[in-house]
Amino acid sequence: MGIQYDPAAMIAGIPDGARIMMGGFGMCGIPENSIALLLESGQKNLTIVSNNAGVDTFGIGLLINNGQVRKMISTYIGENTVLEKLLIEGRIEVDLVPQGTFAERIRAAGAGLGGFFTPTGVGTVVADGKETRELNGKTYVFEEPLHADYAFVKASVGDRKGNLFYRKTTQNFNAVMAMAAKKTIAEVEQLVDAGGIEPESVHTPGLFVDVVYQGANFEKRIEKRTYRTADR
Amino acid sequence: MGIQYDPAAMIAGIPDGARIMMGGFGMCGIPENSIALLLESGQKNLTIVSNNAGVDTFGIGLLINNGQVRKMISTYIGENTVLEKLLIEGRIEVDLVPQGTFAERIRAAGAGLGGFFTPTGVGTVVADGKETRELNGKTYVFEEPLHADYAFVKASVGDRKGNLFYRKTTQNFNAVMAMAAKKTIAEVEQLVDAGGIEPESVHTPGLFVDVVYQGANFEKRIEKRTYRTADR
Amino acid sequence: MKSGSKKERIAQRIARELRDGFYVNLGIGIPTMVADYIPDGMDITLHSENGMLGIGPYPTEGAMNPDLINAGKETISETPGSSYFGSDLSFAMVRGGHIDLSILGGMQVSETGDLANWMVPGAVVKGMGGAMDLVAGSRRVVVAMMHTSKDGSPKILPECTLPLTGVGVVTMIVTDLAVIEVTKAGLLLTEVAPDTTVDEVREKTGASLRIGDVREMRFAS
Amino acid sequence: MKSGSKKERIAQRIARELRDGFYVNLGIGIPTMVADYIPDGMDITLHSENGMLGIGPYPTEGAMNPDLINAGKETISETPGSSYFGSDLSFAMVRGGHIDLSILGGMQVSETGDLANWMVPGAVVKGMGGAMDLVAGSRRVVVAMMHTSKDGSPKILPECTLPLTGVGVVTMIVTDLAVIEVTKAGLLLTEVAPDTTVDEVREKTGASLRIGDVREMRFAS
Repeated sequence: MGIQYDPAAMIAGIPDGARIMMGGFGMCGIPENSIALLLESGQKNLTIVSNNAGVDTFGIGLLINNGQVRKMISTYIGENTVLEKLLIEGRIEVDLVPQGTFAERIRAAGAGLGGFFTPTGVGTVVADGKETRELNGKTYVFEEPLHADYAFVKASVGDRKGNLFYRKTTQNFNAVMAMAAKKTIAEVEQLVDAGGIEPESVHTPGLFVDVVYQGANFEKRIEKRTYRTADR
Repeated sequence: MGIQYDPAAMIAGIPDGARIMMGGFGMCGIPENSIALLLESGQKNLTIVSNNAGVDTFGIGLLINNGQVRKMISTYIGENTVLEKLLIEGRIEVDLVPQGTFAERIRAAGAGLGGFFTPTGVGTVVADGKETRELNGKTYVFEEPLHADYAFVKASVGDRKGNLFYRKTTQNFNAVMAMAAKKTIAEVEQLVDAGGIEPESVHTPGLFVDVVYQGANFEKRIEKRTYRTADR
Repeated sequence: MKSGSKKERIAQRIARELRDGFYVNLGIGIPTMVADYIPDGMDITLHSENGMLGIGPYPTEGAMNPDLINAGKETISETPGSSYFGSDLSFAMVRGGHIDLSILGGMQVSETGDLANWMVPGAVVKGMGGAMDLVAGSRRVVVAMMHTSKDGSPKILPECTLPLTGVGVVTMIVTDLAVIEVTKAGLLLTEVAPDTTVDEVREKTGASLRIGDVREMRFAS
Repeated sequence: MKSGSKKERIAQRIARELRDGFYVNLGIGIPTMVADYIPDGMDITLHSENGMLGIGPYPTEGAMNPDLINAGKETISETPGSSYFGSDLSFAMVRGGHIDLSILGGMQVSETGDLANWMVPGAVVKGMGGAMDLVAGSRRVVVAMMHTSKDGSPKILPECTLPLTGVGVVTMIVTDLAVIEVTKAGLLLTEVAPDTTVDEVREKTGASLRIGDVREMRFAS
């Protein structure tokens, strides 16, 4: 079955308890439209794999508010006070992973590796219960691949073969997550014909993508508006 | 010390016995100019890490003919009869590595990993003497990172910050090797000012590059000329 | 029976394993010929492990570009929607199970689906290239080969005698004489060529064959 | 003595650790302020672990772009020669030793260079983000922090009491009072601020300090 262009059926068909990766860093490059569809579908007990947990009023925060999320696998959840409250009350589970290890574990899943040794987290709680090994005089900790059932990613441009191109810092975890899930659903700001992206500039080749669709009404919130006066 | 633009001193300063990675697949995307400089410098007992060993009359083949190479670490050396002869005579050593493992070991070196488990080669001579491990029901073999002292890479376009862009299938091992060596020397067909490559289309960010220079007289040989008649 | 050489017939039969939307890697030799028999209108994307998706036909003579080759080092062309990438990502695709089908040549296949195809006995070892990764990682591995060696000795054996490329990796064997599936219960003969018989196939096969509902081999055109 | 807050003074001192051609990662807080004190004409490339090299100054209000943020989620700008990439490559850079200098805030540093800076005692755990990778992988790690806690208790200790971010990872500590290098022989005091003394620094430091050739702290402007 080739690339599909309508996400509705696949997202509606996600079962309760599924593990879903969601690209983005903070509010930058997040799959707003697929999150909205998942909110409508209302699945429960989801595990969300995402660098952050959104903010109280947007992004993954909406799914948390809606009681759909049982567990987050993230690197930093500091921007979401609702999540914080649920965590204190024991109503949500959070696994925290160092950001580089998080990215690398996702890549390992997409790349068919059984795991890897990283220097990150050696001697910290992150290494508790894990194998450590000295290799060429340096200590490393063993980390396993991190798979998912679905990946929701967001790209600036997509073509009808599923190739994706990300502008500026919107690539972040989107490209690597597209590799690591059984099914990858990509929303794009602009959907073009095959060949509309320069072949050397494709960040995510279409073979990693199952559904590509044009998103509507991207809100693209800015989390921290920092600017200078023009004359500085 | 920032990016440099003249390769001569660094290549002349390579010691005998150094390990040098060279990008390219067959004759496609090979660092012709840096190889020519290394031929002139004449260092001996080099270990060359490259997917192939060139052909008898070009590429790494020239270094082999010149008696500069003690050892090749490669995935396929079938196109070089001089190398074959030296190998039979025991005058050169060849380590053969599966191509995906080769790429991944180089990436692991560049990415600071201590090694990884791959399914490739399990049950074959490639796994002899290596740790194997069952992970989630599948058997993997442990592979170590593959480092080098120098990497010679070739790109289509480079800018003065060392950013590199590769056209068509010339990227192959160039980008990953640029990550994995202590010093990376990049020759380019076209050297442009900083900003001359679209920031999203940079394949090798300049932080991996020590020297970038405009190559002269690229020969760009075709190994197998396959074509169809225009009306087919 | 279709015209054309036995090797072309193997390629034609393998083409019938293609499905719409497949990402396919073709090895050197017979596998490359499969590209000529992709059914019209079927969306097949060809992967080249040197870093490309979307291989097109050979270029015209004037359009040959040294910057654009396949893993066999042949000049090729691109198609709309092609993409280029490095070898690390290319083999991430392979090992990660993103290639639906790999078609490779074979020297020996065992009854448990082991494949030997990289060390030619008596010759200098040239290297495995990407073959070990392709068989370890692809979702389906189809081996394209002549049923026997030139001297008539069987290439399908209880166990491979040559050094292995992969263990238990082959999904299906397509030869000039037969189609054989590798199942958990052993080798299953499912098709024989129009110009042969089940008995002849059995005789030329070194491993034991289960005989299924055997049909005549059909070929894509 | 320079004007400005104590935190600015820390940033100004750390700026003197920059060298031409360095690739530098700046953490949130005091480290971010170092960008304002890069010496004129020095080629420094700022890395942002969310996938960028070549951070420029904050944009003008009209130029803020939701697609362009730093790891602190602030809107930023790009410079000529910037590049963008994914998080996997970004942390390959970090772990692979390609970042010359990382500057981070600290809650505690031990006399063997252990760093604790991700779990605030008594607060909900928010996560380590990229800090553990940055300290494990960067060639040099400079910790920017106030010399003591608000209650005056020392933050430089024989051993950290808070959960660690990394073991033996800190190269140098720069505080409002002193510059301290982490050496194999322990902590070495090399500079004290103009408005303090070696004795005061020693008193406010929980770990034992070797006293080197102590100079007065100087600041980039």
